[in-house]
This record gives sequence, structure tokens and C-alpha cells, in this order.
Amino acid sequence: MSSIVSRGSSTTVQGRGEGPLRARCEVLAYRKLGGYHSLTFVAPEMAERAQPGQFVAVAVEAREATLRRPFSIYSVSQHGPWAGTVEIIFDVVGPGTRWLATRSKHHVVDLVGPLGKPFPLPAQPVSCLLVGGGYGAAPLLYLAQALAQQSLRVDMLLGAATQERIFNAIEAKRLSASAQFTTEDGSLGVEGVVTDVMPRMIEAAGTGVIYACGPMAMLAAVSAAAKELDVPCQVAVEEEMACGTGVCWTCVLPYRRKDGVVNLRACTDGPVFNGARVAWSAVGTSAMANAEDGRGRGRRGGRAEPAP
Amino acid sequence: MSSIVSRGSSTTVQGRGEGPLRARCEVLAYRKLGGYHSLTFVAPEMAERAQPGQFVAVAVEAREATLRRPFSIYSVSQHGPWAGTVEIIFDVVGPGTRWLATRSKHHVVDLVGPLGKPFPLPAQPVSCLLVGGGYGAAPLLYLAQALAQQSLRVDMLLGAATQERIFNAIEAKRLSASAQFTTEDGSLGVEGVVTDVMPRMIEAAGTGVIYACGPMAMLAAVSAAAKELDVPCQVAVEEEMACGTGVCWTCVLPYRRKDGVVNLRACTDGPVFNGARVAWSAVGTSAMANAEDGRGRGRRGGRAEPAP
Amino acid sequence: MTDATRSDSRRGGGSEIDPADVDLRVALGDKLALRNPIVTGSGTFASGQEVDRFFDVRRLGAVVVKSVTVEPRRGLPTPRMAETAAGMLNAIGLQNPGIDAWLAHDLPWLNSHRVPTIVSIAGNTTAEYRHLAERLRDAPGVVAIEANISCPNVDDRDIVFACREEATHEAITQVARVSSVPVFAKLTPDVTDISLIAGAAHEAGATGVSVINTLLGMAIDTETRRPKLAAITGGLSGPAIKPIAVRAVHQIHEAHPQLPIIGMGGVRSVEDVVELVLAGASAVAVGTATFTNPLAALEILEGLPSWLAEHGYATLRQLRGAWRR
Amino acid sequence: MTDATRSDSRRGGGSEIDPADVDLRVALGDKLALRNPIVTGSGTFASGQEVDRFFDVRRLGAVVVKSVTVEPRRGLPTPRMAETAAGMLNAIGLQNPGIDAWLAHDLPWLNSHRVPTIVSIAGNTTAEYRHLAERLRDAPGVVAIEANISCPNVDDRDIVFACREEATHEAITQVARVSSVPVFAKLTPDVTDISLIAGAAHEAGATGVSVINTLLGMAIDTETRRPKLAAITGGLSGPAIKPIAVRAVHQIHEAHPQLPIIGMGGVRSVEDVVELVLAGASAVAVGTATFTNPLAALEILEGLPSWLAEHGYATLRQLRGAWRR
Ligand SMILES: Cc1cc2nc3c(=O)[nH]c(=O)nc-3n(C[C@H](O)[C@H](O)[C@H](O)COP(=O)(O)OP(=O)(O)OC[C@H]3O[C@@H](n4cnc5c(N)ncnc54)[C@H](O)[C@@H]3O)c2cc1C
Ligand SMILES: Cc1cc2nc3c(=O)[nH]c(=O)nc-3n(C[C@H](O)[C@H](O)[C@H](O)COP(=O)(O)OP(=O)(O)OC[C@H]3O[C@@H](n4cnc5c(N)ncnc54)[C@H](O)[C@@H]3O)c2cc1C
Ligand SMILES: Cc1cc2nc3c(=O)[nH]c(=O)nc-3n(C[C@H](O)[C@H](O)[C@H](O)COP(=O)(O)O)c2cc1C
Ligand SMILES: Cc1cc2nc3c(=O)[nH]c(=O)nc-3n(C[C@H](O)[C@H](O)[C@H](O)COP(=O)(O)O)c2cc1C
Ligand code: FES
Ligand code: FES
Repeated sequence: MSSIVSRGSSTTVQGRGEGPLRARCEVLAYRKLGGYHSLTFVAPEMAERAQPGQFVAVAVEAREATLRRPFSIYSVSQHGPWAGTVEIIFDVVGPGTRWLATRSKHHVVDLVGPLGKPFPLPAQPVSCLLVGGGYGAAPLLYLAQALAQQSLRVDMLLGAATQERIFNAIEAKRLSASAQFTTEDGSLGVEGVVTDVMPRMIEAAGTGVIYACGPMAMLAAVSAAAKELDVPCQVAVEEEMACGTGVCWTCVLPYRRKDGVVNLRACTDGPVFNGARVAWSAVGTSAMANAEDGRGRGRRGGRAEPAP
Repeated sequence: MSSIVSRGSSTTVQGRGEGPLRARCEVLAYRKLGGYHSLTFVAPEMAERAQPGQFVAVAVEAREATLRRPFSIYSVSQHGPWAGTVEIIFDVVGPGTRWLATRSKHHVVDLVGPLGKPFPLPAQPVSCLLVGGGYGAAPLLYLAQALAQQSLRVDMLLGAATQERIFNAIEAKRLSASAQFTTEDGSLGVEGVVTDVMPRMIEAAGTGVIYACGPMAMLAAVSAAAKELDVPCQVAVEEEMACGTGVCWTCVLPYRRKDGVVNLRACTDGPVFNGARVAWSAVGTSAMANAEDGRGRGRRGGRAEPAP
Repeated sequence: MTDATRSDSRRGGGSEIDPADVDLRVALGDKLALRNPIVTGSGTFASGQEVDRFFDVRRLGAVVVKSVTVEPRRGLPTPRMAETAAGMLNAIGLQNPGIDAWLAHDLPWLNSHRVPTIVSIAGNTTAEYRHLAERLRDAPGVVAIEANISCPNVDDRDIVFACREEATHEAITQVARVSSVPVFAKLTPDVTDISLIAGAAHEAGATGVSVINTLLGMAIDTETRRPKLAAITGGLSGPAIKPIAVRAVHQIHEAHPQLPIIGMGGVRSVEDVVELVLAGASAVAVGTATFTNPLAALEILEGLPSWLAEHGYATLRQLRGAWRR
Repeated sequence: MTDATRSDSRRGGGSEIDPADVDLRVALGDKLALRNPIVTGSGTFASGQEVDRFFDVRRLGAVVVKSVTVEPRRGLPTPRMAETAAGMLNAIGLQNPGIDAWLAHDLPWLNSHRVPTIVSIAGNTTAEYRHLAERLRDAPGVVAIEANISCPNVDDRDIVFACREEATHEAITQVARVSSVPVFAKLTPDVTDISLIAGAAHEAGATGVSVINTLLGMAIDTETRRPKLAAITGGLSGPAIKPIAVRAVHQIHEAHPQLPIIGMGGVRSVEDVVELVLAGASAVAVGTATFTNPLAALEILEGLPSWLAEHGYATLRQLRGAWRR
């Protein structure tokens, strides 16, 4: 028997001693956070194994939905009365997220995780700039905590279409040496997009590494700007995923290696990649915001976040 | 616009001035009744049009379920604070009924009805014997009320595998001049099946017409016994239904007419038929209880009711 | 979907369209114009009377009636259906009263209610198809014939005409030769290359094609070990098959851009109708969805104008085959 | 299902079976015995390493690996998948490292974990199939070759070998001639008569067939008017297609009762496995279900013995083709 069954707050866990596992997790809390939704699950083993940048794949019981939905881990707690929890932030965009938004305390949800490669933490004591678009801020706030534990300087730059689409500005301010915001309509911070502000912040903070998460078009722009300024840049991408576990090859991202461009799996080889190496121009049409119609799929931060 | 939209307790009704309609109906009450479940819906227009023997087709939101589920109308109320309600009784046998059993007050369920032809009421003042198997008793209790309103004598004979599968014995006693019960295990009434008791009851009550509803094999046996005793017999059958509205021809029953055996639609030409005319031996394999494996599908009264 | 989506550029350069101004008329070749593109799937709407209890079926572009045969048919034994994931199997076996009784009882009702009627016909032989088309010559209110040459509920798969180009050609030739109205060939997706069959039908004189009929499927009850259908196999319909329908319509439209197509398969929403039209359909039939909701066809029809207006389209026909690379 | 159902006569004349005594071994022809019937669908399990993080993949009857080609392939652009009602479309385009890299990196892992391996191979020409089979000659741990002659994600439908009897015969002949292990031909249901294709494969030397590959489908985003797949069309898999899989297995088993069949298509439960076996499969592959639940294959495998015992069966193989009229 390779399945470990441990019962604690209705959590049945299957997996091995390390790596990802599958668990049926009780909902500890459902909250609305600005324009977003939050679900906290009782998931002690997952909480223990999770690192910033990783995600969970959630089985949704929406009618006819066959596939899990991936969500970045926003926060974990490894202690407290509930032994260990994992929290995700999401935007309602379709049947799966609509179903998730109807979950509440004591509902049980089937999770697989933690999945994917986490953000690599700096080997040197450098100053870190975290650039997030829309709900892409969620994993960055988790990362900010980990960087703070290493006593590294963290600056935060969050962008979105409007103020409500900026995820958790208060937390961003609390966790950073400096925090800036951009909105398309000027309802919070600078009117514009993150790349309008980024160079100044890098200069002011002496940024040694950028971590970014958000819509693909934003990540492309951030990566380009970072390259120009010669700052290393790690991006957490979002591609449509059928399995989330590395077996189906639907989630690939064109990535430059010595031997040419290869299609790497966002779910297993990523979702965190070196932004300078991603072959942005070759990224699938649907993943990139489409200039013509102002939207695209597979964009971190959701549809409300404009391309910079 | 052929759709009438009237809002009262979240009921949106579409249909025409008469006949069946479609309505999104609020659940007024969910109850457990012995081994069965009951749901009462706020459905004033349906309540007004319904007659005993008719059924409603319920849209179930169970995963991947495409088709509605048919349920006999158990009772209607046309007044009271809720303007008009319709109640159904059901047994949990699969995904649709499992989903229904999770409905509770204020949930909204999509119903189509009343569907099918009702029991024909006697033109003469005769004594009526109502023979029900399992949940097949439900529409008969509704019928008993209508017969009582016409001051006709009603006797009730209910059979099931065990006491818990006898639906609402108290109500059966209340609505009848005499009530008898048969159970396979003898846990209530006579140990045996309804046809063991039926001849005696007919003799005692001077029965002029039999109304029966229950598993197909029971209906076949009741029809045969009635024929032998020369008592007219109306049976409400149960066939698998894809549409319930008469357009698909999945629910057919072989029926003897002057010109030979024809396949009539249980949903529209029935579900009530003259038992003497049904070509029982030609009824589809799955609808008849299968002697070999002790079960069958499409049997009123559900799987727990044995073939007599 | 989201408001953000709706406010995108396709709304057009400020040109607001009023849903009331949307023109739903479609032409299927030169001789058949429908007031709107929503029709019914043969065998899922009987001959209209039953659904007319729910809404005025005259609202539809046309009613495609249950396939009629020369002789009356009792059909197959029950069980005739089985539910499957997001779909269903059926094996009705073309139960119908035969062409004479149909002309005597069903057509008069359709006529008296002024319902544009497309008569689906099915035969065992090309001669039967010809006979049926002859009986329908100049029948009042009949705007087209749909030759169902693809019913999967037959014993011998060889008699599924739409499985072979030559058989398709022969059957359709017989019908087209005598028919006074446009002829549509109803095709099955259970073939290696459906656009070849469509080509054969067109060459034989079909005005257009109706795609798709159900896919041959089977389900076995693991408890009883019996097939869930008395006929063992049956036709798969419903949302599950929509991707096959879109693909089949697309393939036929690519191969025969001028050929009118009545698209169907799993349609249950306005978006599904638009999807099939983008793939190449001119009109769209609602089938199994009517079982789930007797008002499905009407609701889709009523939802079309506002969907089109919101997306900046003044007609549906402008979207035919208009998918973008 | 219900207790009533379980206590029926099929439990056998009082002979209680202990789940621990159930014998799951199956034979696929004379030369291939699997310790249990649960294998994986090619392309849904990679080469086992990823799922091995969740459970010991050695537990399975065999791992059927993602199709390998002669040269490495980058595959198709994204989006490569679209969800559909109870199913999904995929257009991966056979992304794989090529046979050399696969033999150098993936097979050693499988060997070191003692996983019985069925290698799926795909080529553009019969020569490529032959080359692949040659490279796999005497490869350690490889218990069979599955010749994927039916991948729908190709530009030219004419190169889908499994669409034509002759092409099937040619490709399988090349593989069977040089292979040192049993060969299975992976077939597509997108043909007029799948049992003819199965017959051609068998005649050409295939030990058995694997059915079904995905059905060709398409989906269009009505907002953007773009196909949901970059490749426009793709393969439909998942619960939606199970009735097609059962039918295809049934047809092949009726036509070729001795031919071993690896059945697949929409399997996600123990009952689904039993259903395919009743239709005629000897072993059953779990495909898309692994995406929904990485432990699907294991859970099904673990559930089989008790299901069989409760129903009075001492083996699964006794149920092969054992549906009742
Ligand atoms: C690594 C990763 C992390 C993510 N983190 C978050 C997060 O923290 N918060 C959040 O709100 N969303 C996040 N997303 C996006 C989220 O997965 C989608 O919004 C969600 O799957 C939509 O499901 P739906 O049923 O509501 O919508 P649908 O439109 O019905 O989705 C249909 C299908 O497309 C896929 N899909 C749809 N949108 C996306 C998308 N944007 N990216 C990838 N797949 C998509 C779904 O998996 C599903 O299979 C993340 C995606 C990835 C890949
Ligand atoms: C006219 C009529 C009146 C009925 N009245 C009642 C009632 O009052 N109370 C009650 O508990 N049940 C009644 N039934 C049976 C009830 O419809 C089924 O139990 C129910 O559909 C099972 O759905 P499921 O999803 O739970 O089970 P599933 O086994 O998953 O059903 C699968 C499919 O088979 C059909 N089906 C399954 N069992 C039956 C059946 N016995 N008869 C007809 N179709 C079936 C369903 O419609 C569905 O499409 C009635 C059936 C008919 C035809
Ligand atoms: C119960 C049933 C009966 C059908 N009978 C016929 C028929 O008589 N003639 C015909 O051409 N198609 C028939 N069809 C096929 C439908 O017209 C349609 O092509 C198919 O169901 C796909 O569409 P859908 O998924 O919207 O139902 C029938 C389908 C069903 C479900
Ligand atoms: C993402 C994906 C990739 C696939 N790749 C292959 C492949 O490389 N070779 C192959 O023979 N079949 C491939 N298949 C088909 C499956 O092996 C299987 O035949 C099909 O999906 C039906 O089974 P299912 O419904 O259980 O998934 C693939 C299927 C999917 C969903
Ligand atoms: S989602 Fe399947 S490989 Fe990444
Ligand atoms: S259920 Fe469709 S005709 Fe009776």
C-alpha cells in the first residue's frame, strides 16, 4: 500500500513521503478579499511541504468539469489549532471558480499539491523586487515572507486594472521596504502599468533580483525591462493545464536553452522560469494578451489586468 | 412571447395557459418519511393543473446528468401561505436521487409538469381498491383523496419488502375503509406479496375497480389477478424516460389494441394504462423484475420491492 | 461572460446594435429561406404537437420531424435509452406511423399551425427513399426533405447508406430526382472521411447536408452484465458529442464552402449555436437539449439576438464559417 | 450499488470469495502475461516518473509510455487543450525526446524501478515504424510495443495509418517483423469499420489491438472566434467517449474473438474497467482520469479485487466478453 491514510479534520492523504500528495481537505474559511475570493484548507502535510511559487490543483465538482483547476499557494500555516493550512486566492472567471466560490467552512475539497518548482531564493544577500499583476500578487506575498525570514530587502510593485483588482495592498506594504501600485484607471497609485514604475524602483532599491507573477504579457514586458537593466528576473507563468503533474504536456512554454528553444512544462519544469530565457514571442496565442481584442487566456492576474 | 413569467417565491414559469409547464421552484420542505425522502416545492400553477397519476420531471444537477428524473406527484396543496405546492416522494437509487436528497428549504429546482395522463376516475359510484408497491403508494394516496371527495369507498393494499419500504401506512389507513399490508419478511402485515391478499379484499369490499402502482412485475401480477376476477384495473407504470414529454419514444409499453400490439408512450399516452390491455409478456427485459437475478430497472417501488 | 469580455473591440467602432434589429434570417441554398436558424433534431421533437404545449413551435425556423418510413414501424424493444457522461444512448428503431398515417394525421396539424416543416425520411432501400420522396411531392407546408441515410439503429451496418459514398449517391439521387423541395442528406460522423460523403450527397443533387447524426455507442450494466439497450448498441447524442459535431461541420465546410449545412450535436446554448455557425453551419438543430428542457429551442432562439447585438453582429449569417486562425 | 443489488444471486451459491484470493492476472496472447489488467493510456502517464511521486507505479500491470518517435519533436504550439462536456480535446503533437534520448534516459528509470513497460511508437512512414521497432529490439524491461498508428494530431489525415486497412497492414508488418516482443496496434474509432482495421492489424502480425485512441474533435471560442486549440482540431478523450470505446471493443471482439484487446476510453472507475472487459477487453488502460486524479489507476486497481469478490468472481479474465443477451 503506497497510500498513507491519516485522518485529522477529514483529511485523507495519499502520496509518498515527499513530493506532492492528494488530500481531501476540509475548508477552514472562505473569505472575500477585495475583488478576490480566498479559501483556506486544512492540509497539514501540504502546508509542511509547500514553498512559495508552488501551486495546488483543485478538483472542482462543477457540472461536466473533467479537469482540476490550478491555483498558486498564497499562504501556509504550519501550526495553530488546525495543525496546518493552505490558502489560495482566486478570481471567478468560469464554472470551476464559480463552484469554488460556493465552498464554505466544513465543505471538503480534493487537492493535489504542492506542485511545481518554487521560486529559487537568492544565494546572495540581494535586494528583491516583487512585481505582481492582479491575483499574481498572492504567491509573491508568500515569497515576501520567506525572503523576510532571510532578512532580505523586499520591495513590492503591484499592478491591476483598478483598485479592486490590486490584491492585498495592505499586506504588500507591511511586508516590504517600499510598495508601489499602478492601476490602469489611476484609482490606486500611479496611473499606468508596472513597467512604467519598475526602472525607478530598481534604481531606488538597488534591486538585485526581480520576482514576477501576473498575466503573460506583463511577464514578457517585465522580463524585457529586466534584461535591459541587467537584473535577473524569475517569473511564475500561467499556462492552461490538463494534469498539473507533468504527464500530459499541455502546459508547455517555449524556453531558450543552449541547444535551441525547447517546450518546457509549466507545471513541472516551472511554473517559475528565468524570464530572460523564455521565448516570449513564441508563447501560444491564447496565453498572451491579444492586442486586438484586449484579452487572452492563461494570463496570471485574470482578465481584468491589462497588458503593460 | 409565449412564455409567461410570474415571480412568486422564486418561481419562474414558462408554458402556455394549460397543459404542462416548466418552472423553477423553491423547495418549501425536505423531509424523511420512513425509508423515503420527500420534497415539497412552491409550484402554484403546477399544483392547480395536477391530477392524481401525473408526474413531474425534475432537472437534477448531479455531475454529467443530462436527463430529467420523473417522479409521481404525491400531493398538492392549492392554497395556504405558499399559494400552492407540489410534493414528491423518492427513494435514493442513483446520482439524480442522491442529489435530490441534498436539497433543502430555499434551494431552487427546475420542474416540468404536470405530465402524463391522470388516473381516470370512476364514472359510476364503485368501490375502489388501491394496490401499491413501495413508493408506488404515493400517487395512490393522492388518488385516494380525490376518490374520497367523490364519496367513493377506498380500500388500500400496500406491499413492500420490509416495513420501512411501506410508504405512509398511517395515511393509507386514514384515507381508506380498510387497509392491508404485505411484506416479504413479515415485518408489517401479512408475510407475502399483494396478490396473496388481493382476492380476499376484493371480495370483502365488493371492489369495482382496481388502481395499482408499483414495480412492473407487481403490476403484471395484479393485472392478471384482476382479469381473472373480472375487475377492471388501471395501472400506473414506470418506464425509463429520456424526455417525459412525448417526443423521444424511449418510454414505450406494448399495448394491445384492436389492430394488434402497439408501443405506446408511458409518458404521454400513460403512465396510466388499462392493465388488461398491457402486453406484459412483451414488456422490455429491464422493466420487468428479472427472476434470475432478483432485480430489474424501471420498477415502481424501487429495487427493494420484490416481484410478487 | 464577464463584462470585460463584452466590452472588447468586436463590439464594433461605437456602432451599437439593437437586439430588435438583428436579422436572423438564413438561406440554405437558393430555394430555402428560414426566418431564423433554429430548427429541431429529427427524432427529438416528434412532429411538433407535444412541444407546442410548452411554446408556439411556429416560432422556430422549421420543425424537422421524426424520420418517417414507408410502412409503420413498432421500433425496438425497451430499454431504448441509457444515460452516459454528458450524453445519452438511444435505440428507438425509427418507431413511426408510416408515411400514409403521417400525411393523414401529423402534417395536417403542422399545416394548420403554419409550421415550416422539414420531413425526415428513412428507408431500407433506395426504392423506399424514392417512394417516400414521391409521396411528399407537393405536400403542403413541407419546405425540405431530410434524407436520414445514417440511422445507427439498424442490424446491418452495411445498410447505413451514409457509410459509403456510392450508397449515399444512389439514395440521394433517387430522392433529389423526384423531390419538389430541397433535399438535405443527414450524415453520420462514424466514417473515415465525412467530407467525401458530403461531396457524394451534393453531387447526387442534395441541396445541403445535416450533420451530425448520433455516434454508434454501447453501454453495459456491470450488475446484470446486460447491455443497457435492448438493441445492444445505440446512438450517442448530447453535449458529449459537440466537439465531434463542430469538427464534422468544419471539415465539410472546408471541403465544400458553398454547401449549406444544418449543424447539430450537443447544442444547448446560444454559444453552441454560434460555435457551429462559426464552423460552417447555416442553420442549427436543437436535439437532446429538448429532453432536458422542453423550451430549449425557444430559449436559444430568444437569446440569439441579444448575444449577437452585444457582440456587434447584425446578423448570424455573417458568422458562417467566420472562425479566425 | 445498493445492498439489495449486492445480495443478489450472482454472488454465487454461497461461495464467498475473499478479495485477497482474487486473481487479477491476465494474458494478452501467449507471450504477454500481466500481473494485473490495469495499464496506462499512452500520452497520459509520460514514462512513469511523474506519477511515481504519488504511488509506486510498479504496482500497475504495465506502464504504456508516451509515444516515441525517431527524431525528437517539439510538438504543437499552445493552447494544446480545451475542456469539453465530460471530456477534453488535446493537440500535443507527439512532443517527445526521440527514441535515442528516450532509451538513454527514460527506459533506465523504468528498468531500475522494474516497471513492465509497453513502448508506444509513432512514425510518419512505415520505415520509421520499422526503425523504432529495431531500436527497441531486446530493450530491457520492454514487454510489448504499441504501434500508435492513429494519432489524430497530424496535418494530413491520409497519414493516419489506422484509417485504412492497407496502410495499417503495411505499418504493422514492418513492426511485427523486427520486434522481439508482442505488438499491439493502437486504433482510432474515426473509421467506418474498426473491426476491419483490427483484422488487418492482426493479419499483419499484431498480437492484439489497443482501442480507442481519441476521436477527432474541435472547439471554437465564440468570444475570440478562434479555435480553442492552436492546432485547430484535436483528440477527444475522457468520460464523454466511453460509450464509443465500449462499442469499438465489442465490435472487434465479436469479429475477432481470439484477438487480445487493450481497452480504453473514459475509464475512471472499477465499473468502467469491468464494462470494457465484458465488452471484450483483456486489459484496460486509464488515460485522462490520471489528469483528474494522479492516483486514479492505483485506486481502480485497489478497488478491483473487492468488486470482483463481492460479485462472486474469482478472476477478472472470466468476465472477458461475458456480457449477456
Ligand atoms: C500555475 C497556475 C497558478 C494559478 N494561480 C491562480 C491563482 O492564484 N488565482 C486565480 O484566480 N487563478 C489562478 N490561476 C488560473 C486559474 O487556474 C483559472 O482561472 C481557473 O482554472 C479557471 O477555471 P474556471 O473553471 O473558473 O474557468 P474556465 O474558463 O472554464 O476554465 C476552463 C479550463 O481552462 C483552464 N484555464 C482557464 N483559465 C486558465 C488560466 N488563466 N490559466 C490556466 N488555465 C486556465 C482551466 O484549468 C480549465 O481546464 C492559475 C493558473 C495556473 C496555471
Ligand atoms: C412515471 C414515473 C414516475 C416515477 N415516480 C417515482 C416516485 O414517485 N418516486 C421514486 O422514488 N421514483 C419514481 N420513479 C423512478 C425514478 O424516476 C428513478 O428512481 C430515478 O429517475 C432514478 O434516478 P437516479 O439518477 O437516482 O438513478 P439512475 O439509476 O442513475 O438513473 C439513470 C437513468 O435511468 C432512468 N431511471 C432509472 N431508474 C428508473 C426507473 N425506476 N424508472 C424510470 N427511469 C429510471 C433515469 O431517468 C435516468 O435517466 C418514477 C419513474 C417514472 C417513469
Ligand atoms: C431519441 C433520439 C431519436 C432520434 N431519432 C432520429 C431520427 O429518427 N432520425 C434522424 O435523422 N435522427 C435522429 N436522431 C438524431 C438527432 O436528430 C441528432 O442528429 C443527434 O441526436 C445529435 O444532436 P443532439 O446531440 O443535439 O441530440 C435521434 C436522436 C435521439 C436522441
Ligand atoms: C493529452 C493526451 C495525450 C495523448 N497522447 C497519446 C500518444 O502520444 N499516443 C497514443 O497512442 N495515444 C495518446 N493519447 C490517447 C490515449 O492514450 C487514449 O487512447 C485516449 O485518451 C482515450 O482514453 P481516455 O479517455 O482514458 O483518456 C493521448 C491522450 C491525451 C488525453
Ligand atoms: S499540465 Fe500536464 S504536463 Fe503540465
Ligand atoms: S420519455 Fe420521451 S416519449 Fe416518453
